[in-house]
Amino acid sequence: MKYLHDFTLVNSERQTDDFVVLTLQGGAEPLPELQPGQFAEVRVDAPGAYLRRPLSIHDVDYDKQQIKLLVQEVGTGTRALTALALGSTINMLYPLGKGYSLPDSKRVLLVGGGCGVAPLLFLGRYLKKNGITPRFLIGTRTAAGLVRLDAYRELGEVMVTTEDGSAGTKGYVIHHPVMKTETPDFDWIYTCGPEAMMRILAKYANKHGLSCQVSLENHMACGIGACLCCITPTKDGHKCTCTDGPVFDSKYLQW
Amino acid sequence: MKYLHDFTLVNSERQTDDFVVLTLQGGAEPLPELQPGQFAEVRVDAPGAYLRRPLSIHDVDYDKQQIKLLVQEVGTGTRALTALALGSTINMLYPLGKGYSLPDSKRVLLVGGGCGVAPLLFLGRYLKKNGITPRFLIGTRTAAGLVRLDAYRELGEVMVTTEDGSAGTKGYVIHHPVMKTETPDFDWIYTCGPEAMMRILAKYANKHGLSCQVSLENHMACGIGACLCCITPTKDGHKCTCTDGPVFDSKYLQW
Amino acid sequence: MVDLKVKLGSLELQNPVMTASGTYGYGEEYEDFVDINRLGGIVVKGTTLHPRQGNDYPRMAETPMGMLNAVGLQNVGVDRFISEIYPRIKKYRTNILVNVSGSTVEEYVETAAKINALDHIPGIELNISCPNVKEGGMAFGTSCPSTIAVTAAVREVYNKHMMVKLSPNVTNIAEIALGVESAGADSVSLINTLLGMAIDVEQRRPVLSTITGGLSGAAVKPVALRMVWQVAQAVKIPVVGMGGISNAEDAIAFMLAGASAVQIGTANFIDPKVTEKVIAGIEDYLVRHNMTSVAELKGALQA
Amino acid sequence: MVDLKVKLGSLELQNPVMTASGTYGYGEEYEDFVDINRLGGIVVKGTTLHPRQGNDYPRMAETPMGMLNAVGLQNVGVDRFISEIYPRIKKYRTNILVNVSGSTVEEYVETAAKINALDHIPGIELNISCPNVKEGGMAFGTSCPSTIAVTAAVREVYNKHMMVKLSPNVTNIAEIALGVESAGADSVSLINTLLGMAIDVEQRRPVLSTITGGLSGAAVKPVALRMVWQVAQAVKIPVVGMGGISNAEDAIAFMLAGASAVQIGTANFIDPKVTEKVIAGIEDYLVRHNMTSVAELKGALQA
Ligand SMILES: Cc1cc2nc3c(=O)[nH]c(=O)nc-3n(C[C@H](O)[C@H](O)[C@H](O)COP(=O)(O)OP(=O)(O)OC[C@H]3O[C@@H](n4cnc5c(N)ncnc54)[C@H](O)[C@@H]3O)c2cc1C
Ligand SMILES: Cc1cc2nc3c(=O)[nH]c(=O)nc-3n(C[C@H](O)[C@H](O)[C@H](O)COP(=O)(O)OP(=O)(O)OC[C@H]3O[C@@H](n4cnc5c(N)ncnc54)[C@H](O)[C@@H]3O)c2cc1C
Ligand SMILES: Cc1cc2nc3c(=O)[nH]c(=O)nc-3n(C[C@H](O)[C@H](O)[C@H](O)COP(=O)(O)O)c2cc1C
Ligand SMILES: Cc1cc2nc3c(=O)[nH]c(=O)nc-3n(C[C@H](O)[C@H](O)[C@H](O)COP(=O)(O)O)c2cc1C
Ligand code: FES
Ligand code: FES
Repeated sequence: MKYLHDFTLVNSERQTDDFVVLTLQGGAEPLPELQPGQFAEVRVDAPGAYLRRPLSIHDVDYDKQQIKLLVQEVGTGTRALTALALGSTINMLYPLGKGYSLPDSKRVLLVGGGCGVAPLLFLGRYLKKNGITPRFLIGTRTAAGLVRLDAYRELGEVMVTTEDGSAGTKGYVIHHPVMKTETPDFDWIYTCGPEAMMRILAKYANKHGLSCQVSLENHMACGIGACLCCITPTKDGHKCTCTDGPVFDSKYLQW
Repeated sequence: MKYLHDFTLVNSERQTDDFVVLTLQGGAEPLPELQPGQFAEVRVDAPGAYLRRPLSIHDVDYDKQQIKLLVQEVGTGTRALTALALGSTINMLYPLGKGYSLPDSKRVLLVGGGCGVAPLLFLGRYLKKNGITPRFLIGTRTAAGLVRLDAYRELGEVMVTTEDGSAGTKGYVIHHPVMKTETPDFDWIYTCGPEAMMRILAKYANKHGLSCQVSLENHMACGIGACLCCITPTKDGHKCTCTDGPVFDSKYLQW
Repeated sequence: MVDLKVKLGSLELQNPVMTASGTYGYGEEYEDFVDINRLGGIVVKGTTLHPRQGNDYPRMAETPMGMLNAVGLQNVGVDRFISEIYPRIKKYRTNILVNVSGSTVEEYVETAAKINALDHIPGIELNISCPNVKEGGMAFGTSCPSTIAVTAAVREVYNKHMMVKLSPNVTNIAEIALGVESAGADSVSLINTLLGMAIDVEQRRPVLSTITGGLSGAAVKPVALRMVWQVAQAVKIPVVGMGGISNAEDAIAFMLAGASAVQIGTANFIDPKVTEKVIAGIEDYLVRHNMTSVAELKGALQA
Repeated sequence: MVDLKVKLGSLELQNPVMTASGTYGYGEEYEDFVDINRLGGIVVKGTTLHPRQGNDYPRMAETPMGMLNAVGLQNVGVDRFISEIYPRIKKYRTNILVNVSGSTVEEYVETAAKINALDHIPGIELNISCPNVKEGGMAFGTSCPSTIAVTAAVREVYNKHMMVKLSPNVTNIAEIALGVESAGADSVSLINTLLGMAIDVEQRRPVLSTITGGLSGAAVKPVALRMVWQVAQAVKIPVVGMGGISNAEDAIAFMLAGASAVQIGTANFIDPKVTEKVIAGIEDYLVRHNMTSVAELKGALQA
């Protein structure tokens, strides 16, 4: 069941130059159950943002009926969202898509880049609740781009790479020592981030016989499988990222 | 000289169900001299308000570098303006158009209806400064629609008509006793409001040999005489309301 | 009580609000938001004789108050529509129209003939105007003789309501409407998408895999309204208006311009409940204007 | 330093940013905001042989991210342009083009011939596509033979730069562009406004006195870009792109699609300084992308 609900912006916390965490308060009805990796189509009331904007569920507090979004400012819509005054109403169509599934191993690595770190917090929390300790590998350009590390650390180990070496290992995530051992000490990769990064991870997973779940960020219009705009080529032909994904097993994709 | 200036919204005071007074603070440069009846083209940053919105100068404080606008909420743009948070930036293209001119008599009547009362406050102040005591006749549907009467009363007598009789004389402005004497005790009419009202006043003025200056509210795109969208038929053919008006001598119009 | 019922030839609509092909899936996608049975009708995805994978990704670009799409008729083909989808959706107590497309006249005819056999499908919408399919759609919709040929050929095999959907990418849309009317169309619907383009200037590449795509949404409304007005003045068959309709006011404008009913497309993406709001808004308007039937709106423009 | 200079045949533009006819008056209206001498050029109001009062009020309707106009070529006529306006504006050190309109071929020819004599007017823009004039404009721009006839006839009497402005309200704009190229045009500019309509549903009346009017502004950009791309691929003469350009990114998109220069219209109403911002933005872009000349943008789309 999908919902169209008004939320109230109760907190808006800038993390970095371009990342902001929004805390959205639900209304009378309790929140539906949300899966990590699922997203919401968020209505933005600004000129130049005609369609809704897909944003991952970053964190959930069922008791308080709050959902958190981690928004990277990249254009009109995201900038309008982070500029909203507290108390503003935000309409969300949610929960959408298929999220990450539980692993058949306890040895997991969650790899995020850019705004792709957003769903990994909720995923980490979910794994932890299911008795699996998540380990995070987060890649950014510089140390200044690292977002909410403390929140991730509460759940498990956090490893970092930066392109300029200003924090953690210098380079991309694939250059981190954890990826360099001959036999990786993890069996599942969960990833969200730039497609180039995810493709490299998928290849890595293939090579080492690991499972790899990737979350795609295709451009969407409806978010509910009605328009067929967001497709990705899979072993079974074109599939909708918004309903068959956004999370796919990398082997299922034509990568 | 026309300017394109950013102002800061420093006060937003709701007067009635649909009227709000906005106080806009200018920046470093002093305000240019403004004529009563002149207007600004105000940029509205909201979906559904693509073009600027013309709004009359309602009041000016040169010392504080403040301009007041009296906004009636009638649609997307005006509603977006009155919903703005204090501190918001409002860009104005101003001062535009030809305003009201000084009378050749001290006996004047300023007649306003709807948002047409807006320029009459600034006009009243201007007349007063020039040694002429303005008298106001304001028509609304009900008493609840009367806006800022105190401010007008500071400048001169205020007469009122309401369609339902809930304040002042029952009926339209033309039904007020001041309009019913055989020889009116005023020589100039300044008016702004619904065209139907202004046409009746123009006819009345003609009949009694009075001067009548009307301010038109034609739909505008540019506000500076470039697009020729806002024309009104005059004795000299089509004239732009935004540059040849908005204030016209009623005799000049093809009414 | 106002009467919202509309008749389009043999079609009886409980209200004039339908959904536009390609934007509403098979209706099921919106079940969480809208009671499908309360719609005037739904036009399902463009359906072709053979399954189609459609175009490559990216297929979508946002534009000022609009969007471009390059879906390119991805669909399971008429046979799987009949065997898999039809059994699921025939339960809807509303008019389900199938939007039929093809690359050749024969494909249109064969597809229509198969749909003719479906009891719960009271009509088809012939899509002779899709700008996203190289081989056929576009060419059919913009040249009058071929439009007439398709319409006439399908008429031979299809004996329920045949709505023909017109392309706006033409010099004279009224002329084409007259053509399809003479070829046996029971109604015309318009507009399909305007051909447009978007460029990613940083990458110096077209945004869409197909370079050009179909523009829809609020931005196209003025053009759509003009065309509906022109066509409604030209033809005698009912006109179904669409293009950017986002609220009741927009829908009423199309009916005043001469449309008997409307379709809502892109606006569903922005507000999945928009159709119900439009129905309620039309009802309000009629009450406010002392009208007793939505039929009074049709062509009631004082021009 | 990047080179912003553009050559359109005999016209030398210091940068590719011009202003569109009917939106920039005679340039003077914007003097308080922009140094006119820094523009690539200005195209002044549509000018006809005889003075015209234009259409009745209302002439304007706002639409989603766009506007409809029904000005209808109000202008003082070519003689008063020459005697009153030309002496005032000839001081501008930029390319002043006169947009020429007419109801008959003869009117176009006579008007162009008179302008040919003006030293400080290096070119005309033949408006064969204005949708707001019943008698002629529209018919000319949408039918190829008449378009060619006007172009060829004006070519006979006009020996400076002759730009021909195309109507978007056609099935195949590239075909018309080829026609005017063969008839002697030095460049083509596009798009003029799309024919649209707006209705006041409360009053049940068209908003515009002329019922239909010309759509411009951001909303039309995807259609304009597509047409510029189609035309640029078809003709050899330079293409001047316009339609909804609101910022440097938009202008660059038109050049990537094949335009040598651009015109900005409606966006001037929203931001009278937009032209200067677009010029600065193009310069920034070229620097950022390690380009040395704006000419490198032309048609640099990786399609
Ligand atoms: C399932 C899903 C989950 C997402 N989760 C998050 C999240 O949790 N946090 C977050 O910050 N972002 C997330 N995104 C990306 C986010 O949707 C886009 O950044 C956003 O829509 C851009 O809107 P805008 O108006 O700010 O940018 P625009 O002005 O529209 O565009 C700016 C740039 O962003 C690109 N862009 C626009 N839309 C998308 C899109 N849907 N996907 C990718 N790039 C796009 C444009 O091509 C352009 O280059 C997610 C996307 C998807 C599909
Ligand atoms: C010179 C001038 C001075 C004005 N001064 C004031 C003022 O001081 N205070 C004030 O509240 N209003 C004033 N107006 C009217 C004001 O410009 C319009 O009410 C406003 O533009 C409507 O914008 P909107 O987006 O709220 O309405 P929209 O959603 O655009 O339209 C709502 C309704 O208002 C009508 N409308 C839209 N634009 C105009 C317009 N320019 N003139 C008249 N009706 C319009 C529409 O036709 C529609 O019926 C003035 C207009 C002019 C031309
Ligand atoms: C994503 C998308 C897919 C579409 N697919 C089809 C289609 O398969 N067949 C068709 O006739 N029209 C199709 N259309 C066009 C719509 O049915 C409609 O004619 C157009 O979008 C204008 O209406 P709107 O502005 O309300 O969306 C599609 C439109 C969109 C946005
Ligand atoms: C108010 C207005 C008046 C116009 N008058 C003319 C004209 O006289 N001649 C002409 O060729 N085009 C005219 N146009 C069309 C513009 O020059 C331009 O082609 C069109 O507006 C698209 O560009 P834009 O979206 O940047 O405005 C006019 C446009 C507007 C908005
Ligand atoms: S976004 Fe519409 S189908 Fe996925
Ligand atoms: S609004 Fe453009 S000329 Fe008056």
